[in-house]
Amino acid sequence: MRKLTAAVVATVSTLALFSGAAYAEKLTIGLASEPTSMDPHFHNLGPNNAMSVHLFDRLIAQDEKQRLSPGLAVSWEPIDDLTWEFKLREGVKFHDGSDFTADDVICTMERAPDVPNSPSGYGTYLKGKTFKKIDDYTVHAITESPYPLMANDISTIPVISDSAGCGAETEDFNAGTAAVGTGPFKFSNYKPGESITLVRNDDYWGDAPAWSEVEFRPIKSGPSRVAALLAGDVDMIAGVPTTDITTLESKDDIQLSQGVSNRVIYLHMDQFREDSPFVQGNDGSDIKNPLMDQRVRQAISKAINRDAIVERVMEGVAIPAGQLLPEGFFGVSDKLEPVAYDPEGAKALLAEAGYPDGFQLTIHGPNDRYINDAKIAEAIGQMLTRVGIKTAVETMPRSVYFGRASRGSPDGLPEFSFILVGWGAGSGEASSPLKSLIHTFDKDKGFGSSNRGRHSSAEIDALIEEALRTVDDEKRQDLLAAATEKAIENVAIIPTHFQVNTWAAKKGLKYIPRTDEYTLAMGVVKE
Amino acid sequence: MTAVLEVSGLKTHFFTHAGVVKAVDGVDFTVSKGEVMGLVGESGSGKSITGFSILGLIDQPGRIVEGAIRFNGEDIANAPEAKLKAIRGNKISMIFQDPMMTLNPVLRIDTQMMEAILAHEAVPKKEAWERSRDALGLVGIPSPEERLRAYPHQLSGGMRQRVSIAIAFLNKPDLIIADEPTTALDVTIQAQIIYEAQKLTRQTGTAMIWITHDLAVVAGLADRISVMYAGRIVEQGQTDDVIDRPLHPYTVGLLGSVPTANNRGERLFQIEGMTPNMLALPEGCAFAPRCGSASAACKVPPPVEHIADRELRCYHPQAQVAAQ
Amino acid sequence: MTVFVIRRLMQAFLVVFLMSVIVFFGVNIVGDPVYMLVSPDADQADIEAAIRRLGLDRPIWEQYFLFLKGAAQGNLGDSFVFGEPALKLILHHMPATLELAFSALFLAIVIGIPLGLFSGLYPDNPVSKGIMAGSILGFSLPTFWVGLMLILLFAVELGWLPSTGRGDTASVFGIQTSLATWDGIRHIFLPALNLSLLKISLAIRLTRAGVREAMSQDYVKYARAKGISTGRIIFVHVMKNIMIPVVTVMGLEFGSLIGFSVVTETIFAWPGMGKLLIDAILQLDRPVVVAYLMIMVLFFVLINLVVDILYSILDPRVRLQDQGA
Amino acid sequence: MTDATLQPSSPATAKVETPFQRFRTEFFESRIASGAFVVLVIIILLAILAPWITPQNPYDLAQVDVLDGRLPPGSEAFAGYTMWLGSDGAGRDLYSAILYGLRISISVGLASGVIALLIGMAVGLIAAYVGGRTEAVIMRVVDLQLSFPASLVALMLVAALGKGVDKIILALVVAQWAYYARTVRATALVERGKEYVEAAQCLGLSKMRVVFRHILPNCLAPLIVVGTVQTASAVSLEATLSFLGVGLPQTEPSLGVLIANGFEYMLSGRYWISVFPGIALLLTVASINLVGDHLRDVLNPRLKK
Amino acid sequence: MTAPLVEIRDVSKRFARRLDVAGKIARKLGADIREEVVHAVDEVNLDIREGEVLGLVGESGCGKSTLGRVVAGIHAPSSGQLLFEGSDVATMSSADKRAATLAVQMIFQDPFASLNPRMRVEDIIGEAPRVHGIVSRSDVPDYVDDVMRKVGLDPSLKRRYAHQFSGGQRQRIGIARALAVKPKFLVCDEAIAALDVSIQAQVINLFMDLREEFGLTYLFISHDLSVVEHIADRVAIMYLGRIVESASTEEIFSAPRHPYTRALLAEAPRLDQRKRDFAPIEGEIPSPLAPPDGCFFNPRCPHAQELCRQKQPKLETFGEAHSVACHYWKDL
Repeated sequence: MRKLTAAVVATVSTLALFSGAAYAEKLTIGLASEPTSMDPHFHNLGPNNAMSVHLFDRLIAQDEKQRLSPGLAVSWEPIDDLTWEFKLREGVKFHDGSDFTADDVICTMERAPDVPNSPSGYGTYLKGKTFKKIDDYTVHAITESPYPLMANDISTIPVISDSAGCGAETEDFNAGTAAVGTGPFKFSNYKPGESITLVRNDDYWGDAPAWSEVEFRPIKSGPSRVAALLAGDVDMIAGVPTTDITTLESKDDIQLSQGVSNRVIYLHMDQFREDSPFVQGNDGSDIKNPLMDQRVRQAISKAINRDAIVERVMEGVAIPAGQLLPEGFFGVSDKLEPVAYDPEGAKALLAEAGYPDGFQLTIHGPNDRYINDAKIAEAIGQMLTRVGIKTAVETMPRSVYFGRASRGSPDGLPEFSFILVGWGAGSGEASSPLKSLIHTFDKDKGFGSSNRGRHSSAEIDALIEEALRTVDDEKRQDLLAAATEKAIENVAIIPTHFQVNTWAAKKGLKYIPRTDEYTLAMGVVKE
Repeated sequence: MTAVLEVSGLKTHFFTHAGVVKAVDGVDFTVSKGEVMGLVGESGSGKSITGFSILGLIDQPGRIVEGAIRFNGEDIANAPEAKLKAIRGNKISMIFQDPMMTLNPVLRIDTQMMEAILAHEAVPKKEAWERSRDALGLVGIPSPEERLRAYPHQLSGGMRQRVSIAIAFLNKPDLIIADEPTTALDVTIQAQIIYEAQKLTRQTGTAMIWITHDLAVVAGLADRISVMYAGRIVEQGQTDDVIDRPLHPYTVGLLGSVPTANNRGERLFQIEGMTPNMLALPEGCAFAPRCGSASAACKVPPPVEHIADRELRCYHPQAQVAAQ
Repeated sequence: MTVFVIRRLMQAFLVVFLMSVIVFFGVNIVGDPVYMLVSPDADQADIEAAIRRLGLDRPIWEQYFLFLKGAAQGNLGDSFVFGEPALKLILHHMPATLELAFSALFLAIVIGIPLGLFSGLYPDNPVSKGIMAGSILGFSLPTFWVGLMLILLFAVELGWLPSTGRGDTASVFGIQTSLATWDGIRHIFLPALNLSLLKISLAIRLTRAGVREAMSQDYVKYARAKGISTGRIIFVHVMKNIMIPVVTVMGLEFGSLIGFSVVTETIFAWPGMGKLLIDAILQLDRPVVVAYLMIMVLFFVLINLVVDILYSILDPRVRLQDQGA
Repeated sequence: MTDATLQPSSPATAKVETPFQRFRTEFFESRIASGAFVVLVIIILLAILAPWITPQNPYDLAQVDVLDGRLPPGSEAFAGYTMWLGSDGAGRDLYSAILYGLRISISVGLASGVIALLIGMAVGLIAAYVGGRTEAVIMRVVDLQLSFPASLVALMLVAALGKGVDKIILALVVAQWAYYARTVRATALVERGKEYVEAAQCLGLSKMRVVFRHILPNCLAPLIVVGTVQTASAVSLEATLSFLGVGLPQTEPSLGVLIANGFEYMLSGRYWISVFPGIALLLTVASINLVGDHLRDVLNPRLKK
Repeated sequence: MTAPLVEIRDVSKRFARRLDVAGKIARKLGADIREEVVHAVDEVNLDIREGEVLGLVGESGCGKSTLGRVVAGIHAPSSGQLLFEGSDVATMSSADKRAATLAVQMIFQDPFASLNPRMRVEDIIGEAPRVHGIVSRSDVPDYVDDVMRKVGLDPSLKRRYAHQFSGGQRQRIGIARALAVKPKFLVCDEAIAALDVSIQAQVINLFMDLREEFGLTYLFISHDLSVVEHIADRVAIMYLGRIVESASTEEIFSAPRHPYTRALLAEAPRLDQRKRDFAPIEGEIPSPLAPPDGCFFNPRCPHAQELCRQKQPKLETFGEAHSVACHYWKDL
């Protein structure tokens, strides 16, 4: 059987030579998580977005490091405080042969925030923006106040076709009739739970995609995914479990690609309740919440052996974190280093804060969300216990966890006292975590929406808000870095490490790792 | 009269964890053509095992350890299975006690009858079916064609036993072993079954061994009676002789135990004690512990004694006629 | 028979109704699906909009009432995650699970019954003891563990069979099935074997117990006394009797095959209902969970009905009860 | 009546032999079953004695060090003891973790078994003895419950209730009580039809007395058999649920959790993390099953000659 | 003659399988189903006088065991009255009812099923006397010994379980259990049918001894005519739930009137009949679910006439308490 496949492949490649294309080969990729729909506007979710990149271009593209580059727009710039002008690429054709024009952009921007049944759409990115067609290849985006993140926001919106897509329903996209974009691949077949097949768009405006056909297969179970690669059933897999990295490294016919992601794993501490539900004195009595004390938070940060987490739990595949995004991202501070492991210092700080014998604490975390999440929680529990904070560890499925962590207490507040969470900066800059995690919780303005520890500092808030008004990149960079430094100084949250993602492919293939954790067929190259 | 079956010195023992059960321990008898022999005994006396031994149907952990079973002159004790298979249901048939248990509940009557023919003769199915139908008619089953299509549970107990008899006679056997065939039946049905069996043996000249615990049944049916106790035949003779002039104390006791009009309201004669445990039989005569006439001599097993037409295993034959 | 079917239908109706209450309210105790669905970037306003869009802002009894109303019209709600009708999703995934369950049942029967027959006929044979030991293993090893071992052995080490996925399908009577293509059969073999391990053990033990009991029955001895050949005794007299409990139990176990397929489908990335369910549970996709259970209830009622009818066909002694208990 | 009738029936039964003694004799006739029983007893003893015979309390985070993680069998831990079976990803000594895991798995199995047994027994007895409409309703509920695979019921319940030993026990109880109820009812119906029950009625004994003193003890044999099988399946069901991510909490691992965690390491060559707990689970479940299997043979009157 | 100890007045026992909702719906839809009612006992009248042994004879399925259980209080009659010492059991005060329950005891057929396998003999026998306070708690052991001795059991065996005894001994235990509550009346339901011939005689003798010693009254149910003839003072013959003939034992056996009684007598095997030609009556007992019209025996009766197929005969009494239910008894 294997021989037969080889023969077929050989024949196909010979043919490909004659047709002159890059490699007329089929690529099969095993995915860790499956897109829920082929409708690019249905659900703002990593796997969905990754899939839609194949089919639908954005006005502005994000490269593997989430840097912005021209997509369907050749240029974008603010023409006044409230207006951004997008010049569109000419001569681009949709998969059905129709031309790409400003009409498609306008209808896309109308449809994206408002798809029926959508559990979570793109409204977040389009809020307060009005789009106006100036001519066939010029579009204006008008905002109510100066808005520097316009390009980041717009880079998340897949552009669909006015004629085929805008009037269509999600089901039509899943069936393929509406899944008509300008992207490097065309829709071929979608079997939910089983496979998604795409074929090359030979008329693509950009670099011709390498593969004539791509099949994505969702294989949720990690070991099964690795086994599928080892058995040769797929050419590449995403989300290689950390446990298997050593094994795969040792195999000659397997090649690994690793890259840091935009995701930071961190700890949120209850800083808004005098009587925090999961903190007790050593005798089990209620005590005043010690996490309100910055020294205690510092002690906790010092008690955590980030290197040990990276080495032992993550099997070396992670980077100790000292701030909210890894270096290289927009808005990171170059002054911050990961807090050093210092159990003695931690004990001293605890004593200074009035807790020489520590206290009791429960750490809550998910067990199916981040790489090795439950194990990390457990390791942190061990480390805190060693400096005297007797820590119980409770992990749960994310389905239960996030609801409770966000508003699980009877009065609709975060339920837990001390949690392990992660944050991926979708926009690729530090404003994203700062705005959601650090800024004071403000329901009306949409700030601090994931600030489950409710840290609040007027100084940091001011810096963040100013940054979000500042269109000038250089200034904004400094403001974001300053906000970050202040947040770390206050120990608003405790970052532990940045996730590193690993892809594995059979020999001869290489994946260009992406910080946004997307698995894209365009990133698979032959060596 | 020619002997159809001669059993001599038959010993069938069961080798259990607890010890050796000598279920049949030296049995001799002869059945002649057309003769009905009543084999009488209480539970555990070995009468059914004797029947199964003749057909070679003793299962582990039992086996025939000694003796000869001459059927039409040929010894079939420990004969090869193929040989026995050819005889079973063909030359020697068997009727079991409980027709509810012996007919396969999930097979139709015709299947179960025809297979008995087809196992021994290569005849067309149609012929087998016709013979089955005729056989049912012979045992007095109304509308036999309909019954052939029925399943056993659709028939009454009496009907089922008639079917068993029909199956037993299907291949015109030389000998039928009937193991308590009427015990589970009511009086009026019992009479019907005995009637059919009697009629057919008389018509065909088939010999029959009628195994029962009920002396009254064989009194009216059998030509000869053998009384078994603890694996041995203790008394054997013509029916009239055994019933009217029993010699063995056990036979005497058994007959005395049967309530009749003659002893109404009186205490019955009773054999004391229990039926013996086959794992721990007393030495010598097994009946001795329950026997009123037992003596020291009884410690040695009594040999078979021939008195006129009768055979007896006892040192102390009873002179008087008991209870009757 | 008529009454029997009527009674079953009435029961089914009641059961479905009761289950809908239990399931609907039960599923609603768990977690908050909104936080599973919204993107992390979403702010409070987005979250509340999502809650409204999914109808989660209404009181639970009102949600239930709407659900019942929809259910009466054959609409079990739209999946939170997929945005499509839950019923459609499940029906879409059903053939894959059914063919897996049927294949597993088939394997259980063709492997389990002959082995059980052998070990029942020769209980003291060393091979029989081996079979019984194997069946204990089949009972005791966790399915997921065996599943991965099968992949490691047959796909990774030996390379004989594909590791995961469903392979090619072809249409038979309008249903897409892998059993119609060679590639499909190659793909289904390992998961079906994995799923059937428990049932093979069960079939072995049932058959063995049945054979041992049947062989000690008078009708076997009677058949021997009739001079019937051993083969006929085993394959006609004994087998016909054993098939009654075996078919009944295996039929009922079909339900549990579907239930257990959750594990196998996860390991083998088999695109069936079980995987859909576990994903739905983990993502709190309530409409799918509720719809799945509703369909399962109907399915089980149907299986029970079929098994009972089968039972009455196999066992001439049984008449489906037309009278009340 | 002479002395002869006063004799015991035979020397073989000269001793007073309780039904239990008779059962014991028959049970230990099988070597396999005796072996399984011994293994089971050892396993239970190990589980009970775990705190005294293990070098580490794997539930005490102060004693577990992530730096000891993933060590192969025979390595030495920071605390100085040797990890004969290696350690898992969190640095738990597998030998200790397996014994503690056994404690949890066995207690989960037993607790759910016992509670389900008690509930099922009560319900089954009521159904059998009261009869009529009550019985019809109860048996419909039982049928309903039985028509769902236990795995599915437990999965849904645990998903609904969340993690935790108490919750998983509850889920297993809900998933399993019906098996007991059905068994008890079937047996009780048979027993109720027996003449000794009629005799008890004749003797004017109260219903309660008849049910609990006469019928119930005679229903125990099949219950014990079902109990062993169900306990074994509870233990392995718990493992499966843990694998699916809805079982017991990570930090106090049962055998199931240990295997499920180790499962991730299967391809990495660190076989011990999954294989040793797997063997422990296998031994436990298999020995319970073997004992139950043989119990069935010994207690089944139909197989008795 | 003393007054009747037990009077059975028009007692019927019906076992019905009713239709449930589904059944009713099906019937509405035109399905051919009915409620099934079995008249196990159909308007039976019988008196049992103190000290007498009444033999109740019939074939299986005739309702004799059901009647015995009604008398013993195990089944309540569906209609009719059961009088104990002149008063209706159904309307008794609970104390009287208990006394009546204890006064009537039953001996069962199956010596294996009738003893609780999980109880020691001393508990089987001693439980009821202890619970009912017939003897004080401390006297129970002696009392049990005493009762055991009375039925011919060695009291030293009382700590054993039923399975350790032979069939005959078990039956003695059953008798001891009944005797322990000091009954006046024993219902013996095929009490010796399952025993070996030699043991049967022992148990029959025991019954006769006990009758003498305690002045017991018996309802002796059996299919075995010779046993009944031996032990009973009076005999009633049952067929399909009804009494077809009753009279003193003497009369039944010497001058049976009902064709069924005659058939039974003719067909019972007897030791004194040798090499006889069996000439049985035709047919079998009909299903109680669908009894024939008219006289239930008519399909099998050699003398059946048109009237027998239409009208059910009444039980007529003549001579000294000889009753018979046959239209033509005078002509036979």
